[in-house]
Amino acid sequence: MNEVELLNWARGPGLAYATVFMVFGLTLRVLEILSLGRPKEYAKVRSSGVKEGFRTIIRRNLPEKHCWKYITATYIFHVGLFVVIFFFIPHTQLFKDVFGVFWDGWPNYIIDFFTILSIATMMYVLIQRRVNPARRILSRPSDYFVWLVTFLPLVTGYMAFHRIGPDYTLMLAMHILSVELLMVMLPVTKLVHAVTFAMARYYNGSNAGRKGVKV
Amino acid sequence: MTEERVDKAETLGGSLISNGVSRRTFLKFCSTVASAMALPPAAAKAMAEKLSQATRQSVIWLSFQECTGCTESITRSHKPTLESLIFDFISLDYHHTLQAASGDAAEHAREEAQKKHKGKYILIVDGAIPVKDGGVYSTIAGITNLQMLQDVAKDAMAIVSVGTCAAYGGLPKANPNPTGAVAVSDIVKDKPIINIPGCPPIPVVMTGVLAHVLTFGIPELDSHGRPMAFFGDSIHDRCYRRPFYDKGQFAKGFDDEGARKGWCLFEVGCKGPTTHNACATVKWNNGTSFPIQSGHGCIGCSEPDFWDAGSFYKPLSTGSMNMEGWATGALAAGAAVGVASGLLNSNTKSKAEAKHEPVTLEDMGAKNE
Amino acid sequence: MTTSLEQGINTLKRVIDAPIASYFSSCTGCGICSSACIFFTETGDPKYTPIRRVEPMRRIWEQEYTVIGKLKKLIGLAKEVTEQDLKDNVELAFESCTTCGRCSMVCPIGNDIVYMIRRMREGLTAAGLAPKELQAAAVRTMETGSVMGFPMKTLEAMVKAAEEETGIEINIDKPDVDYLLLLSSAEVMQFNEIISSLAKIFKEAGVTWTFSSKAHEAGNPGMHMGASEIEAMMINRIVEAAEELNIKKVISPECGHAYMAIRWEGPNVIGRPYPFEVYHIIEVLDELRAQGKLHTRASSGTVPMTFHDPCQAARRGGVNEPQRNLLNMMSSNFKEMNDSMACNWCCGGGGGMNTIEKAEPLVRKVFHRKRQQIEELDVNIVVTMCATCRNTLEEGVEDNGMDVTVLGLTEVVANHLLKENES
Amino acid sequence: MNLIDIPVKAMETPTGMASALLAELNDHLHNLLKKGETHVIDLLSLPLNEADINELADLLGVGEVKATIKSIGSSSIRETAYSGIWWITHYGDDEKVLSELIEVTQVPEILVTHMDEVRHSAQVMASSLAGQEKVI
Repeated sequence: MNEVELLNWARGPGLAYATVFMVFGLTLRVLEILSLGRPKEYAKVRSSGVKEGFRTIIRRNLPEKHCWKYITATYIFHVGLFVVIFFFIPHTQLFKDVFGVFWDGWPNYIIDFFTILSIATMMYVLIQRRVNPARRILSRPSDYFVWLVTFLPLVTGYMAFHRIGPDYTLMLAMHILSVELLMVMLPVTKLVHAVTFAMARYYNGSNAGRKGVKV
Repeated sequence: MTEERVDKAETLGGSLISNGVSRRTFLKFCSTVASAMALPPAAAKAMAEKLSQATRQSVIWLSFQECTGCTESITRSHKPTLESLIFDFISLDYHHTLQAASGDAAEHAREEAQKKHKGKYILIVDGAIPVKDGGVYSTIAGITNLQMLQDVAKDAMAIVSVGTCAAYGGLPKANPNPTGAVAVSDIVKDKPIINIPGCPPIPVVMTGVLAHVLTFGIPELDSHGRPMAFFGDSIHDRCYRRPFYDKGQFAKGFDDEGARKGWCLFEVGCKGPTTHNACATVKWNNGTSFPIQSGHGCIGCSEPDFWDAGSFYKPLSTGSMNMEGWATGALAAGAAVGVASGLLNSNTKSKAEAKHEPVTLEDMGAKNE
Repeated sequence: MTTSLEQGINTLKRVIDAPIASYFSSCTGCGICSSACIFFTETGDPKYTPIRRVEPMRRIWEQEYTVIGKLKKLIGLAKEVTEQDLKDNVELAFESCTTCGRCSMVCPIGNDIVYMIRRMREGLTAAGLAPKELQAAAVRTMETGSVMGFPMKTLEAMVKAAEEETGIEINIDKPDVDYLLLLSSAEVMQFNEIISSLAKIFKEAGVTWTFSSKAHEAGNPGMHMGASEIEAMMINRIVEAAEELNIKKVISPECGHAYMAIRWEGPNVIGRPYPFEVYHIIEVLDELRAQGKLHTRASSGTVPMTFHDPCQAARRGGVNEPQRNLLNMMSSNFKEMNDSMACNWCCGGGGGMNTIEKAEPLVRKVFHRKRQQIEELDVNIVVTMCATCRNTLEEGVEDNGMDVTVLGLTEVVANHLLKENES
Repeated sequence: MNLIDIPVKAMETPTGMASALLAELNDHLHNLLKKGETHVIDLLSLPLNEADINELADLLGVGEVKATIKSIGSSSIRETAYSGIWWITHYGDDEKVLSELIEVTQVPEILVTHMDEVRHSAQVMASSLAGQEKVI
């Protein structure tokens, strides 16, 4: 299989399989969670907790102030990843194609900046996983695999865009394939937090909201 | 003296002069080719020198599953062009579209040339070769394309696959490929093959490569068998609209503000970034323009399987398949399995509930202590 | 005897719900929860990372409630939870955690970690692994009605003394009054001046109230232990008392975990809503203040004081404003601690920790954080509204030779009441 | 709107390549002088924009020789203001530029009559003279 066939496969069947697996897996994961139900609340609540639940989904986007020193790198990485995924113009085209919604992408130099930022912070985060005692004790082998799966699309994307490496077609194919690997891994690893974080935050915020606490 | 005159007449230099093609025209041709192939400028003189000393090269041109667009491309100008000079340098011994002979006489000419120039002739192929069902889907004079190719290729010095069909299978090979079309390189494995893809290829690319083969031999090729000189860069790399890409200025339709301002055509499906060809530099119709300059994105015609790479009008960064149905199906399947798994979960939970025994004061070990 | 490994694991299966599943799904192992936990910050030992405290539960969740986990189990990639796993977990779930819930505030993904630790304790208790001190406390509570074993007789004697001291009649088992007052063991044992304080305050405000001989304490070791059925028995005692006396408002004492049990967990463990409402005593006092029924003088106007928010009342219970309203009414020099209210650092003694003998050195060690917080404010008075916090703070202050007085907020309010001739 | 109206000028300003080329040409002039080495620069193979080419043409100026070749389109050969530097433009049959070269030489290769052609014309002339004799 040459690089052209690889790219065609990646853009065609590969993307379809990955999308199918991801959508299937995420739907399954979310339903699995929901199936376990939530105990009925008999205490006289101070609020229904619904508003607070949604509020927490948004509010937890900013960490508690004392946490900045632990989270800055990870935070920048997530912001970078978000910007790169959702505002690189070719990516906006993909979302337009898949979801039919379109928003304006950002100029390439901004995307470039965030890509480098994300790559750098990811490397730092990897080092932290070895160095930070709490993070280290929590780390499982899969964490390093997940790190790699997240790291590859950034690097291949950067290399493809800047014509670094063997050949643009091949790099683009590798980039798309690495994204597909990420998509496949999304529902089966802790990467699922990209979706379930909203549920976790909702439940936490909602439970606290019922008691009148802002979390 | 007589000897010498005979020799001179057989060399291209001699025969061209007698046909009214001046040495200056010759040199001009060579410097144009050298420039197009990015050869060092001094190579033009060497090329002219070599060409003039060469004898006319026997060429057999086989056309298989094709549209004659490649032949059209190389011969289309009704005025004599510099590119058409290549026909003065070669002896086109068989080309069933161009030759005057027909029927038995035509096939006889081919067999003659094969015999006479055994091991020395160049075989040019345009069109893909159907191999399904013994290759019955395309025959010439009762001979299948497959047989004819194998037969002619056997004694060829080199093969030039002209056009994407011959080079990579092209349109005939596109899904679902009913005739089982394949490229020349899928059949012939033991001869040097130069691919000059494009639908059609640029005339000067064809003449340039032939001139190179006649003078300096087979040029440097990329991993797809294409001459680096013409296919080394992508359209995108050499595109004059590239600065708009870098700045993120894109035409979003063919009639919008961006289109009028000549912005990058990535978003309307330009495949320039993954297409290797010389369109952006050599251009078409004697350097008049090329598709992107005319406001249409590159469709990637010089790449393998470009027909199967999705819509010409969807950006390169999008999938090439319509995934709405797939995604909906996956959602439904996920929901079904999710509900099933959820029921299992509920079952596990109710079982746990049923098995549960309350922790009572009697369980408090301290009491017993 | 029904507790067993099997029951423990069964209980963990039973208590895993959608929120817990979403928390486990989302955890990325970032370890930031450790930065919120005094047991990590003060010892630097990564084993105290909060999310690690529920690891056996995570495995059960994965193996029982996810398709991936079931597949892993099928091909032998998943380790089943063993008795040893649960035994090893006791240290993390009981002996080094106050269930203060500060970790739940910082988790970037939004996990309510302490919600899970509370359920983890339930599983360990069902496996018969609850610390013996908590088990003993549960037995005492059910037998005497008091966590520390003070029978109603002790309280009656104190009530009599308070009546004599204040000249105010104090009701026991009087129906149809406004409030049923519950106390905590610590108040009965150490801070019993609260009875006369409250008698004065309520008299002043014209509020009627009573004790119940059936349920005089709100302390609930069943909750600490995670023994829902025992917790429910203790709750039911109070519910029955309130119902019998036809009282619509029950006052939870200055005790964080009691408030959590009676106010928030109670209706859920008994499985029905209360026919009455529950208030923290400080909420009641603040309401009286708002109604203008609390006449105090600002004698401590210039004495700098700070407030320690008890985790179960403030962060987990939602009582954050009333204490500030009251303190600001009485003092013009109230200094907020860093990380106050819902983000307050734990005293280190709650969640049953200060009754567990093994945990004592750790409780002493982690007080360092609170000491630092108090010292940087340069105050001599620390007010709180939880008997356990008060206890821990007093011990910590003594331990560290700090020149600090620890006070209960109700007591402070009582001390600031205007004498009749002053009004 | 016609094709021609689509603005295609992405880069309008000179990039400074012209002066770089001048320095290179200076070296080649010295080589010609000292070693008799000639040199050709293919302008189309360099990343020059129109502005660069115009700038280079201005810098080199116009010399005293100008020749035109007519063969399948024309070719223009002119010496620049710097003797020994020649500017050669080959046009196709429809006036499109096929190649644009700068040659550092005494006489551009393309202007020199090839001996083969001299030989050919000598033959033609001889036979034409022979024909005349017959007629005369």
